Amino acid sequence: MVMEKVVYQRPESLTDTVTHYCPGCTHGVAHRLVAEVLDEMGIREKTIGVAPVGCSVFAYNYFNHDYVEAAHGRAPAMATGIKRVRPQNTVYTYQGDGDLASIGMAEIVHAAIRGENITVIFINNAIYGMTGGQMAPTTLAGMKTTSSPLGRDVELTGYPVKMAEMLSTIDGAGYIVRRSLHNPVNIRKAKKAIRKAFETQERGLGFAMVELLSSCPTNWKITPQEALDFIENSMLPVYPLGDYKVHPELAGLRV
Amino acid sequence: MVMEKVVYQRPESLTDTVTHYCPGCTHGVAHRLVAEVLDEMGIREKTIGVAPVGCSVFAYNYFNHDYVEAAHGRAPAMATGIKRVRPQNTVYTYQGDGDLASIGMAEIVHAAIRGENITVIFINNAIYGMTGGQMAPTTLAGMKTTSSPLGRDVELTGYPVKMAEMLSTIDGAGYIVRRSLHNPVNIRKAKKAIRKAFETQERGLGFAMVELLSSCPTNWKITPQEALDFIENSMLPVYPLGDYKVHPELAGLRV
Amino acid sequence: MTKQLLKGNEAFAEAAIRAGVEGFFGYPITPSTEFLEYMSRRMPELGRAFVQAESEVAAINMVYGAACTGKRVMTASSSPGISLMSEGISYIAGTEVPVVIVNVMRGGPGLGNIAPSQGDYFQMTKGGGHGDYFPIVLAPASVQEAIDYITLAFDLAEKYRSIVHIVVDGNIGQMMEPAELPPMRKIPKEAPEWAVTGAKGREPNILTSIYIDPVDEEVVNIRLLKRWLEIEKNEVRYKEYALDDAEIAVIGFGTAGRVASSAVRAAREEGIKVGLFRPISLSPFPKKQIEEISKRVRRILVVEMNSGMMLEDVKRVVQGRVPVEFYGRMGGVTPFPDEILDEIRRVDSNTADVADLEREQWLDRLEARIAGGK
Amino acid sequence: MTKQLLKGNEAFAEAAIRAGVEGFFGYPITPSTEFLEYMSRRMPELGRAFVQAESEVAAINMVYGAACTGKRVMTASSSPGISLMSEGISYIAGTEVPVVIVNVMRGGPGLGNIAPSQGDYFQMTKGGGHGDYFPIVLAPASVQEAIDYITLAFDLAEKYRSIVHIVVDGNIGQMMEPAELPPMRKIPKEAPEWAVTGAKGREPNILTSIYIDPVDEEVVNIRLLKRWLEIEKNEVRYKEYALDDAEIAVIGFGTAGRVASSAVRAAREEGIKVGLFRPISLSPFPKKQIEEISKRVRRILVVEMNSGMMLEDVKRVVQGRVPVEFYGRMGGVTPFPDEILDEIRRVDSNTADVADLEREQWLDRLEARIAGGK
Amino acid sequence: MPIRGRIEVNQLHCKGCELCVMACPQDVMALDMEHLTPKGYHPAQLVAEGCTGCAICAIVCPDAAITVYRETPQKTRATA
Amino acid sequence: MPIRGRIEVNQLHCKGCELCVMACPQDVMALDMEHLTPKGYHPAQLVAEGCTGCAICAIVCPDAAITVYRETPQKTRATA
Amino acid sequence: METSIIISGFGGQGTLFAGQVLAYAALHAEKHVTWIPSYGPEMRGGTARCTVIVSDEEIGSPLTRNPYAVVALNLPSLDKYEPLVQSGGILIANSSLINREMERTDVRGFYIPAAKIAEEIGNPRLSNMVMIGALLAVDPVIPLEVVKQSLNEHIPERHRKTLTMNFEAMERGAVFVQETLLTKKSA
Amino acid sequence: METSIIISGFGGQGTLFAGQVLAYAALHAEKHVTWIPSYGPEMRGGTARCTVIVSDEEIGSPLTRNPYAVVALNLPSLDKYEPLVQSGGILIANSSLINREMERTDVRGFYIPAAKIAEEIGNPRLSNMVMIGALLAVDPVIPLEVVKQSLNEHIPERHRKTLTMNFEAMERGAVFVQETLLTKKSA
Repeated sequence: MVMEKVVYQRPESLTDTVTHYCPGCTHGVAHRLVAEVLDEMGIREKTIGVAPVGCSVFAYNYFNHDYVEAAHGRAPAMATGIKRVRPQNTVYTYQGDGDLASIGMAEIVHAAIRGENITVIFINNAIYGMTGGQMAPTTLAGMKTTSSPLGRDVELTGYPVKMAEMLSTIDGAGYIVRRSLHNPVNIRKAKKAIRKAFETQERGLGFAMVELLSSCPTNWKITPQEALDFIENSMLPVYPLGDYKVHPELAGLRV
Repeated sequence: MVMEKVVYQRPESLTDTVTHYCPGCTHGVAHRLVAEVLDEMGIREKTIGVAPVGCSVFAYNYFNHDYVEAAHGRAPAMATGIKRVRPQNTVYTYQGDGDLASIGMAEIVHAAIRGENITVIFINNAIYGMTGGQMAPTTLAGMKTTSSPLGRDVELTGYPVKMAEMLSTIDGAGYIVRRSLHNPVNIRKAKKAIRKAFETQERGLGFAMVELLSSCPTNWKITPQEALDFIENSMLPVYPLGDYKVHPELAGLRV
Repeated sequence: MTKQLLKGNEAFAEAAIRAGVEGFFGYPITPSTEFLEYMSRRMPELGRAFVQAESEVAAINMVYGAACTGKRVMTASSSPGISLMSEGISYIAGTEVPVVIVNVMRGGPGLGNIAPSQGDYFQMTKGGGHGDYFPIVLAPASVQEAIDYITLAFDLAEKYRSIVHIVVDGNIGQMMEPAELPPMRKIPKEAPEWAVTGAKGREPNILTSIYIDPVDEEVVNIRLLKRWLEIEKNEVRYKEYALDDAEIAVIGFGTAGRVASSAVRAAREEGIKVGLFRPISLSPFPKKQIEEISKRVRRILVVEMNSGMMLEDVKRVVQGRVPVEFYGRMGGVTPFPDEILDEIRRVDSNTADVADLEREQWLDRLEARIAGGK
Repeated sequence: MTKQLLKGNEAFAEAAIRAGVEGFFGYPITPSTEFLEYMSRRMPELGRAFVQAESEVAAINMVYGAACTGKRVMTASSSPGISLMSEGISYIAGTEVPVVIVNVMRGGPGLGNIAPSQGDYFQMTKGGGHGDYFPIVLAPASVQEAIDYITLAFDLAEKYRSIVHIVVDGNIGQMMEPAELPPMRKIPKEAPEWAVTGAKGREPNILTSIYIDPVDEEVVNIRLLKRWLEIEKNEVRYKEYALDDAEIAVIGFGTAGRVASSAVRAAREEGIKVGLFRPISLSPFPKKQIEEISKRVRRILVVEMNSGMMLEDVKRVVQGRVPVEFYGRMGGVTPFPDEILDEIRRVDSNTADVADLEREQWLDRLEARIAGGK
Repeated sequence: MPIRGRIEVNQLHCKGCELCVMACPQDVMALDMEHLTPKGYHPAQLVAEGCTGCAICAIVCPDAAITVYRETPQKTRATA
Repeated sequence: MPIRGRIEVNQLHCKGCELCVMACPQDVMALDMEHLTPKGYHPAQLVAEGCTGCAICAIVCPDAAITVYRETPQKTRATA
Repeated sequence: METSIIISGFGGQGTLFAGQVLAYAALHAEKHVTWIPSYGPEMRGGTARCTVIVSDEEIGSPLTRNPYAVVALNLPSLDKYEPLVQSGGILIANSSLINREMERTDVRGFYIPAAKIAEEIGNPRLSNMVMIGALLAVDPVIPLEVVKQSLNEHIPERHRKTLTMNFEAMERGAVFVQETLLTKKSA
Repeated sequence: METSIIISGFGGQGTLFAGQVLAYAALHAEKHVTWIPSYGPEMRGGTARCTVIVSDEEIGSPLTRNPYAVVALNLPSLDKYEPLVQSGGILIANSSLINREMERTDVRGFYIPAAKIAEEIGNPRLSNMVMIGALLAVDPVIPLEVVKQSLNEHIPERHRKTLTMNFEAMERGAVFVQETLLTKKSA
C-alpha cells in the first residue's frame, strides 16, 4: 500500500489572505520563509511584527500574528519601544530598501548601535515599489527608474548603499548577513539565515538583520523569471552574499 | 640689528568675537584650525559654513565668512542644498557628536552616500555639551553623564559608535579620517587633515569628514588639562586615530 | 501661448520651472510623486539642481540651505511628508528665507490613504511647526490656477521672505484641463543682499533662527507679525460666483469649492438664491470678504473635505451674524455635486438656530447618507 | 501625604511614574531635559523602560510602539522636538493608542531660544500633524497642577485612546512650589484587549493607521470625531477667579494666566471689577464657559505669551458680543504683573470698538512699552 | 522506481507568475491557459508525469500556493 | 645663542584655561593671578626668560588669544 | 450644456487614453473640458477609469455621481455604472467581454463587440477606440471629424503608425451603432 | 501680604540655594511660596538669580518686576536691581564685592561685608547665608528660627557638617544689620 505524506504546505503563521504583491514578486517568498521559521520555532503566539511603509505596508494582513504598522522608516524605533516594554515578546521589523536604507537610516543604525534585541528582515530590491518605481539608495549604477530617467548617475546620486557591510561595523550588531531569493538554493540559505536572526533575538545576542536580495518585476519592467536572473547577474556582483557579522555564540548553531 | 617676525597670529577667518566656550574647550582649537586652513587656501571669501545645534551653535559668530545655522542634525542636508545650487562655493558643516552621530545619523550617512562635495568637521567629545552633559552615542562605556547617572550601560544603550569607521565603508566618501586635539603634535596633524578635507572638496573628490577627538572639561567635570589627558588615556583606545579612507587622488597631496 | 491639455502635477512642476525654480529637493510620496519624477527629468536637463533626498526631513533642510543662497527653491510632498518637514518649516520661517512648498493632501491622520483630502487645513494655515509664524497658503482649484498660483507663490515668497504653501489634493494633481503655461522667466544673476554667497568684498552674511535673548527674539516676532499684517492687507485672494443677490452663501476651497460650484449652479437652476465664495488664499484668510457676505446673506454653508476646519475660521469671522452650517466628507472621499445640492436645498429651507451644533448635526446627516449607500 | 517643596520638571516626572508610566522615550532638549535626566535615574531603578532615543523622531516612534502594547508610556520634549514628532503624533492619533506628551514650550519659531513661551498653542491644539485628529491639551499653571494633570492625562489617554498633550513653559518646569505627590499606583497586569502582546489563544491584533479605501478611513474619521465631541462634553477644565461680579474678564492660560491673576488681584484692590478665566483644557476649549462670560462682562482681555493664538478661539466663541482685546509678549519674554495691570486699567476705561484690530493696536502699545524700556 | 509526488495549487493564491514552472527540475509544470483564477490569472499546474514531490516549486512560490505530497511506500512489518 | 621669542596674550580672548602653561616646552608661562580679564579670568603670561617663539602655546590655545613673535637676526649684507 | 462621460474597464484596455482622446478633441473644439482618472485604491485593483466632462461653460466638479454616458469595457464597469447613468443617458457595453443584459430601460443602451471588431481591424488593443466611435455615433458630443483631427495632432509619435487603424476603429464602432439603431427602428 | 525677594549674584555664590532655604522655611511656616531661578540665556552669562515669593494667599506670578527685597551679591546685580526695588523696600549689597554707593534714598539699603564675615567663620562659600541673615534681620519675612529649623531638615546630608556654620553665618549677618541700624539711628 502506498501512503502519501505532506512534503510542503502553507505555514500556519500566514493567513489565508491573498497578497497584493505583483505576480512573481519575491516579497511573497520572504513572507513565507519568515512564517515557516516562526512555525518551526513555535513562537508565532508571542511574535509581534512591525510593518513598514512601502510595498510590504500590508504585511500585517498576511501574517497570522500580532502586527503594528510603522511610519515610513521608523519600524526599528517602533520595534524598540515594543521590545523594551515587553521583552518577553519576539519582535521583528520587515522593511524595504526605501524604508530602511533611505528615510529610516538613522533608526536602523541606532537600533544596531543600541544592540536592540530585535530581528530585521530587509528586502533589497533596488527600487521604490509602492510609489511606482523611483530610485532607491540601493538602485544599481545606471539603472533607470522613474526618478532617474536616464539611469542612476553615481556622480550626482552616489553609489548603491551596502547596508549589511555598513551595519556590520557596529558593535551592537549580533547577526548581519546578506542572502538572496533568486533560486531554490539561495532561498534555502535565506531561510536558515532568518532562523538564525530570530535565534539571535531569543538568545539576547543583540541586533540581527537579514538583507534579502529581492525582485521587483513590475518596476524593473521585466518578467518574474527575468527578474530573478537580474538578481543573479546584476545585483550579486554589487551586493555580495555572505555573513558580515555573526555573534560568536551563534557560531555553533545548526539550523 | 635684531628684527622680529610674527610666528603666529589670530587667523583672518576668525572674527574678534569672544567665544562662549568654556575655558579649555577644544572647540576653540578646532575653530582656529579651520580658520587657519581657510586663510592658507585663500578661500574665506567663497566659503559658507553650516553651524549645528549643540555647543557650536554660535560658530557663525566666530568665523569671518558666510554662515547658516542648521536644525539639529540636519547640517549635511542644509549643506547639500547650498552646494547643489552654488557649486562654486566651498561648503562645510561643523557638527558635534549629538548632532552628527545621534539625531543627524541619516543626513550624514546619506551625504556620504551621495558623495556630496562638502567638508564635515566632526567634534567628538563623547557627550552632549549644550544641554548640560547627557549621554551621546559616542559616550564611552561606563562613563557617567546626566542621562546615564550610573555610567553608560552598554547592555541597554550600546557601545560607542565609531563614525569614521562606519562612514569609510561608503563608496561616496572621499576622505574620512580621525584625529585628536589633545596635544600639539596631534593638533598639527588635525590641521593637515582639515586641509586635506577642504582640498577633497576643491577637487570634487566627494564627501570628506575629519573626526576630531575633543574635550569637554565642564561636563566631564575635570580641568582642561585633565580633559586632554582623558582623551589620550581613555578615548584613544576606543577611537583609534587614523586615515580610514583616502581618495587615491589625494594620496600624493602634501599639505 | 495657446491652451494645452495639461495634467495638474506636471503643469505645476513645469510652471515652477518657468517661474525660475533653481533647486528642487523632494522625496517620493503618493500622490505628489509625479512632481518629483517630472523634476528629476526636467531640472538636470536645464542644468538646475534636483536631489531625491533620503527623507522629507532631509528634503526640507536641503530646501532651507538652498533658499539661504537667495535662489528660488521648492519641494513638493503630501500630508505625512509635510509633518516630517514641520521643524524645518519653522526654521525657515524663523530665518526669513523664501520657500515654496506644495502639499498634495491625502486622507489621514497617520498613514491614512492616498485619496484626495483637505484634512491638513489646520496644519497648513495655523502652522504645523512650533512658534509664532505665519505662512501664506494658497489653494488653487484648477490646472490653470495651479500654474498661476505657483508662479505667484515664488513672487510672494521672495517679496515677503516668507514660506508659501500651495495646497491641493490628488484631484487637482491628477486632472487634465486646458491651461496656458507662462513663458520661461529669466533667472536673475544677482543674489539678494541678505543671501549667503561667500563674503567676497563684504561683511559676512549670517542666516539663523536663534535669538538667545528673548528681547531679541521678540523683535523678530514683532517683525514677522507686522509683515504678516501687511500680507493680510495685500494678499487676500478668492473667487466669487453668483453672490450678488445670494441669500445663501456656500464657502469652500480647492476641490470642495469647485465641486460646490456645480451644486450652486444646479441650485440656481432650481431658483435657489445661492452663491459661492471660494477662498484661494486660505492664509491670509479672506476675513473682510466673508464678513461682508455674512451681512448680506441669510445663512452660510461651509463645505470641506475634512471634519470642519475652515469652518472655525468662518465662524470666527461671521461672529454669529447668521447661522453657519457645515457639510464635509472625510478620509479621502470627494463629495459629488448632488450631495452639496441636497445640502443647499436643506439650508435654504432651514430656519432653525444652529447653536454651535453644526458638526453634530452634520454627523447625523452624514451617517444617514452613508447608511443610504451614498 | 504632606506638601513638599518640589521642582516642576521633577514633580512632573515623579508624578508620571506614580501614575504608572512604564516606558519613557526621549531626547535631550532644553528646557525639558531634566525630565529625561530624572527618568534616566528613576525608571531603571523601578525596572521600567527608559531609552534616550537618537532623535525626537525616533523617540515618538518608540512611544508609538510601546503604546501599542497597552502600557502607559510618554515622552517629554520642547517646541522643535515636538515639531519633529508631528508625523508620529498623527500616526498615534490614527492608530488610536493612548500616549502622553509633555511640551515645555520655548521661544520660536526655529531654533529660537530656551525661554518660556506659549508659541505652540496652535501646533498643540489644532494638531501640528496632518489629517483630522483631536488631541486633548492640558495646560497646568503650578507645580501641583503639573502633578494633578499628568496623572489625569494618563487616565484620559487611556479612556479615550487619545493623545494627551501637557503644555507648560520653562517657568513651570523650573519653579519650586509646595505640592503633594499622589501615592504610587499599582501597575495593571492585564493588557487591554486591543493591545499587541502576542496572539496567544486569540486572533491577531493589528494596530495600524492605514485605511486605503476612503470609505473605511471616513468611518475612522467619524469615530474619532464622535469621540472628540464626547470629550468636548466631558473633559473641559478651567479655573476662575473673581468672575462673579466682573465687568472685565481676563483670559489666559498657563504662566500667562497665572501672572494675570496677580494683576487681577491688584486691579481688584484698585476697585476695578475684573476677573480671571484660566483655561486648563486648551483642547477641548472651554467654549460654553467663555460664551457665558461674554454675556456677562463688558470687555474681554486675552493675555498670552505668543502673538495671539488662543485669541482666535476666544473670538470665535465670543461671537462679537463684547470687544475682545489682546496683550501678549513673545519670543520667550514672560510678562510681569504690572504690564497686565496697566492693560486691565486701560481696558476698563476703553469704550472704543476694537473692530478686529486688536492685534494691530496691541503691537503699537507693545512697541511703545519696549521703547520705554519695559 | 522513482519517488512519486504530486502538488495541489491553491487557485486563490496562485498568480500565474510561472516561477514554479521555470524552477521545476522535472519540467512537468505549466500554466493552465484554459482557466482563470478568481483573481484573473492562469494558474500553474502539473502537466506531465514525473513529479517527485521535491517541493522546489513550493520553495520558489511567492504565494505559498502549492501544497506538495509525496508517496511513502508502506514498509512491511517484517523488521519490526 | 638660543632663538629668542615673545608672546602677546589677548586679554579679551584669554580664558585662563592654562593649556598653554601646561604645554610650554620652556616652562616659562603661568597665569597672572594678580589680574582679571574683562571676562573675569586670570590671563596667561610669560613669567620667565627663555621663550623661543616656538608657538606651541598658540597651537594649543583654544581661543586664538596668543600672538607669537620671534627674533630674526639681520644678516650682514656681506654675502649679498 | 455639460456632458459627463465615464469610460471604465480593466487596466490595459486603454480607457484613460480613450478619455484623453475625447478631452483633446473637446479642447480642439474650444469647449471646456476636464479629464480625471480613477485615483486612489482602485488604481491598484486592476480597474482603470476616467471621467471626462465637456461643457460650454466653466466646469465645476470634475467628478459626477450620475454620468450622462458610460462606456463600459468590462462587466464590473457595467455592474457599477448601470445603476448610475442618468435617465435618458447613454450606456455602451463591450459585448465581447460582457454577456449579461442591461436592466435599465430608461437609458439608451448599446452592445458593441468591440474586441471582435478590433481584432478584425488587426489590433486587439483598439477596443477602446471602437467604443468611442460608438459613443459619438449615439451622441456626437464632439463631432467624429474633430476627434480625428485632434487625434492626428496628439497621438504620440511612436503610435502614429496606428493612426489610420484608430480612425477605422472609431468608424467601425460608429457604423455598428448606426446599424443597431436601424435594426432597432425596424424591429 | 505678598513679599517678593530677588537674590542675585555670580554663579557659585549660592544664590539659588539661599533662595531655596527661604522657600523651605516658608513652607515650614505654612505660607504660600514660589521659588524660581533665573532661566534662559542668563544661565550661561555667569549670573545666577532666583525670585522667592512668600505670601499668605495663593501666589499668582512667580516673577516680579519690582521686588520688595533684593539681595545683591555682586555689582551687576546691584546695577540691575537697584532701580527696580519697590519704594520702601529692602536692598542688601555685598560690600565685599561692591564698592559703589547706592543711589536710591527711598529704600532701606544695607552694605554687608559678606565675604569678609564668611571668611571669618572659616568658609568663604557662606556669603549667601550671611546675606540671608541680614535680610531677615531687616524684615523677618520668616523668623530666623524657622529658617534654621527648616535648614536643619532640608540640608543635603553631605553638607550637614556645615549646618552650624550656616547658622552662624546667618546670625552674623543679622547682627551686622542690627549694628548698622543702631549706628544709623545714632547717626
